Amino acid sequence: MSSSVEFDVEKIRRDFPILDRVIEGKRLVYLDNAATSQKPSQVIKAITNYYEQYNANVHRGIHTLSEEATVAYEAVRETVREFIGAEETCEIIFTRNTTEAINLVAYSWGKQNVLPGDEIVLSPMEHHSNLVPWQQLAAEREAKLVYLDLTEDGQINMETAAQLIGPKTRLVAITQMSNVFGTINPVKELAHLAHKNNAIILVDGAQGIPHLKTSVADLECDFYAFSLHKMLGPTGVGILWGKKTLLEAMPPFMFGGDMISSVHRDKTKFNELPWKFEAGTPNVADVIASGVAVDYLNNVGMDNVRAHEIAITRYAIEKLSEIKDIVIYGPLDATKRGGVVSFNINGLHPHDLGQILSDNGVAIRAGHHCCQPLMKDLKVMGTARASFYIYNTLEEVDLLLAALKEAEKVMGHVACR
Amino acid sequence: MSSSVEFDVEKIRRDFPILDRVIEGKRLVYLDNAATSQKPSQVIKAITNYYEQYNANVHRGIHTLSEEATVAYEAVRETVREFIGAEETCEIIFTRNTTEAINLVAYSWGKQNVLPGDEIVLSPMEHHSNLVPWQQLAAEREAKLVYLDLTEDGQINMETAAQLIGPKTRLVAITQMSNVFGTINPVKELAHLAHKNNAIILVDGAQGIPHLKTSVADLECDFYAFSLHKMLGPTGVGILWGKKTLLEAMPPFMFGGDMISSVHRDKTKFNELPWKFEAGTPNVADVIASGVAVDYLNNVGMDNVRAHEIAITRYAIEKLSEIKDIVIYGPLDATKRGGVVSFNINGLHPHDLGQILSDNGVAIRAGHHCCQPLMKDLKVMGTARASFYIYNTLEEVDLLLAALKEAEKVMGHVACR
Amino acid sequence: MSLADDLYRETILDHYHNPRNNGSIENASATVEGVNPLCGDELTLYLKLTPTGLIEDVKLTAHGCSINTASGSMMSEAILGQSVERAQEIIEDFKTMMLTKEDETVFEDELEELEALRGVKKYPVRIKCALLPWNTLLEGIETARQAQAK
Amino acid sequence: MSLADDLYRETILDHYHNPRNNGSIENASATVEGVNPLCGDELTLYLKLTPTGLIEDVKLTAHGCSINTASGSMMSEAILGQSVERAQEIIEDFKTMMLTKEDETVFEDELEELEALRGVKKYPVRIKCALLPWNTLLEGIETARQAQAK
Ligand SMILES: Cc1ncc(COP(=O)(O)O)c(C=O)c1O
Ligand SMILES: Cc1ncc(COP(=O)(O)O)c(C=O)c1O
Repeated sequence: MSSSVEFDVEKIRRDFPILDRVIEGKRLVYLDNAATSQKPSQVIKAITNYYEQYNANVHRGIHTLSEEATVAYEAVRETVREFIGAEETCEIIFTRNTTEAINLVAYSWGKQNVLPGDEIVLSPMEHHSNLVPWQQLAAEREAKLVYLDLTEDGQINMETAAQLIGPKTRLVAITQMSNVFGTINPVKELAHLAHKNNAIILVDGAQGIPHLKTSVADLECDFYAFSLHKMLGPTGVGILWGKKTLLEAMPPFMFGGDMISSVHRDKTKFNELPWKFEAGTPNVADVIASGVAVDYLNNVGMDNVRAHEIAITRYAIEKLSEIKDIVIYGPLDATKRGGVVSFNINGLHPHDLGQILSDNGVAIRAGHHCCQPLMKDLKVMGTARASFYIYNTLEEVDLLLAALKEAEKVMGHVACR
Repeated sequence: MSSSVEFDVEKIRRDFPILDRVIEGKRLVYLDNAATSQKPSQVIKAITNYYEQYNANVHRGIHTLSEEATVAYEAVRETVREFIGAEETCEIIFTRNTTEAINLVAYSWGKQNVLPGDEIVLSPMEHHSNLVPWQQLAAEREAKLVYLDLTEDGQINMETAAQLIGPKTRLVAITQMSNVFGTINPVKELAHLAHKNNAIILVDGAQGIPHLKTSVADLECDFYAFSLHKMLGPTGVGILWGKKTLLEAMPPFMFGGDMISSVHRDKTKFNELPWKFEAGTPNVADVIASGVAVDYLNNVGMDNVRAHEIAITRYAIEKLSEIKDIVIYGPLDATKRGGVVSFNINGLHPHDLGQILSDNGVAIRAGHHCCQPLMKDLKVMGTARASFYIYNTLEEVDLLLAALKEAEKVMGHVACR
Repeated sequence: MSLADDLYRETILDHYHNPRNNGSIENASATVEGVNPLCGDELTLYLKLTPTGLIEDVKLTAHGCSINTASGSMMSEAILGQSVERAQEIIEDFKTMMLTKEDETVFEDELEELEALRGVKKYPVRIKCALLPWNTLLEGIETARQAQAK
Repeated sequence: MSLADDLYRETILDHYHNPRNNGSIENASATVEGVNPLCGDELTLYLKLTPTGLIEDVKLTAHGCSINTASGSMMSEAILGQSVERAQEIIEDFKTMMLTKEDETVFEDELEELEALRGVKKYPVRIKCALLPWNTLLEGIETARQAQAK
């Protein structure tokens, strides 16, 4: 699966039409990849090609277009299975996004398995999508949320984790990589702690899979959720992977066409995996294009992706550190984290920073990054966040730095009131 | 909203690149529109343009791309609101498809409002998507499903309906137009019956809205669900419309990013309508393209769409009736139904028909059309179904007929064993 | 040769129009129902085994398409009188033929007819139609054996 | 003039760096919190009314961006000493300016400064930043009145 092709960022950039976009007279510098990535023309063309050549509803059609669409749609399951190192194709379930994948587990597995007094263990760096569903489930089930501790530089304190994950734990829900700190979490060790206590572990791979070579078998997790739009794919497609035995024991989540085996007026027999969890007409075009996105990453090679991101993150942290009054969050060692760099410059509100950077063509994110509890822990309203992907260059980091200087000038950089 | 432009089917056809597709040496005749419609190049280009020019995550981004994407995404709500004659933009909720829209109501409204002993009234012609969610809800809540009666030609028996909808009724769930019979149901009268009994009415508009000028205010319904992929839009977008007062009183369905107002470790305040019901990164590209699909229909004019479909349906029924041993389901008067014609030719299994038609370039659907209980009522395993849309021509009906003749020849048409 | 000819070649049509072993068995060792979830086609299979494990009788009631009906009809001929072990081998071979891309299955003389169904592979959706009787038979054998074991 | 200049024109920066009526009120008629769900920015508004319905005092504690802070600061100056009715008119005018595409709002001399915020309209996402203090004030007036009515 990994590729021997050399990594050539300029060649990659040519595949991304949006990188030619000019904003306020300046070429776009897109550093908001943790929110969503851009798409190569291969992926865009897959969508066009689908609608121009073989658009049809899948599964039940007997005509040529429907057969072609069904084959192409179902083939993506196998592509994804291989990419994430899962055992069986039927363990790959298409959802809208990571959020829906996690909600599916919370509704279906959660309602069957979480009882009063049980504990659900989270980290304080979870995205709202891997926090609010558990909070609601806990409230409904009279279960308890337990938060792990973090170290100063935004890593999970594994010593206290060994105490916090205990016999009452039913589920550990953890992000593979933080979308604020960039921290890469020790998922496998957490899986061991969970399994030792007869609990299961769900991994939020939304930030992990786009950037790290990932195998669910190696992680030893039980559920894995992610979104294609963060890894070169279109909006509207997420994946839930789960161990077959778990998925088979779970009741369906949504009900309707395609997820049934036979329907009577008063009762229904449900379909087998994976269709049991896919109700109604799926997002056919985007699922097919998602397969092309995975192919693209396979061609680049995930080892190359990671190496490039380490290089660019290291350079960015080094350069940012030179700014007066800057606070950079998360581990500073680029090999311990992904290409997401959150920071605050004292006296400059992230919103203002984000705006002025945008006026200079530089797109970063500013705010709470859907991690409000973490922001409260950090005692900030939000942070500025630059995040990198395969098409970003060191030169773009320089442009970020130049734009930050400009922002300081515009705002008349003064110490925080 | 309606247009004075004349209806020119040849001009319309030029907008649909897939209609040039050649199958087994013959030009595609696409008559599976009730499953999903084809897409005009305007819609396809809207997707390409989004990914090439301004792809970004919506709502929380402060940079130019994110602002552009957010404005374009939110503007579609207003386009849809106007198209369906709803009062408020915040009543328009984006889902994946009709199925998810109905499940949202079943989970969120249903769990709060359906109690043991309550009755949910359905028609026997409901699609699995507007049947299985209620069946499951009824089972969970110890409520009862009540089926309306149908007349011989597949219309709702309104006399018995007035008895079946009564004081125990909590909800009437009804399709605006049958995807098997083509029957257009008397939604407004059913709404009156429901409201008289303090029940509410949910309308499955999946087949209605693509073909009939529709106003939810005129229908006097409480919820309305539909899919964009059946009305020139991309796969992956559905709409739930609901009355604001109902939606406001309902708990959220899925939890995560975007649907929150503020999150604390142990509790969450939810966002206002419509975002309360949209968790995680939405299907931005396809929602934007959906707006273009609605614009396209507005340009054609829904009155023109309807007139064209009546003409083509009338012609099709007339021609099909000439076939020996054919059974055509549903009302035969083309003004009482939409452009969906289900039939069986005695001795020819619909699967075989569908296959041989496909080999002749003609795409129809064969099977139970996600209406298994109805098939049982009709005492058939399935039907063949031809369904029309704005780009279909009378000549294509002739090609359908020719292909049916061919099928009879291949199969050695014999009376049913 | 058009695809239609290919798929509906004479053998299939013959079995479709005159399905062998059509009907039911009163005192069957096993009666199982099969359903194709994609199209709703149903099928009931009756199986009678001898105490020594020979397939003494098999009958099918199907309301299926030509592929489904013909496949069931040919199957019934192929397994009637065989031992359960041999029937399982035939099922295995048939499934291999239908599910392997470039299969090299060769059926011996008296099973040759089954090869007529290879053409169905060009139509992925209909492979399920062809497999339905066979999967139902597998279940039937299982059920009959469990009944015998009691 | 660059967009940055436009948005952060001097008036806004002046109010951002030296927000007027910053702080809290001990015996406020109403204390309300406002939050911008999109970015998490928070703001506390303290309001003191006279029995006759004049705005005797107003104070804000904000941890917001420049737009948010400046908007609150200007607002506090605009409404201090006014009757509740007059304050509501001003809120109405301000919201019209911010939410109408081609608005024709004209503020009289002593409120002229508010027009500095019109530039924010070019940045749709940030309109919420500018409106937060005003919406919070509306809530504050409501709360204070209900308290007085008791
Ligand atoms: C009447 C009716 N309701 C619901 C649906 C389900 O729509 P979707 O599959 O887009 O959720 C369909 C289409 O398949 C339909 O025809
Ligand atoms: C760590 C993490 N989890 C979950 C999500 C939610 O992903 P989505 O919005 O695609 O559901 C995100 C992205 O926003 C994320 O960064």
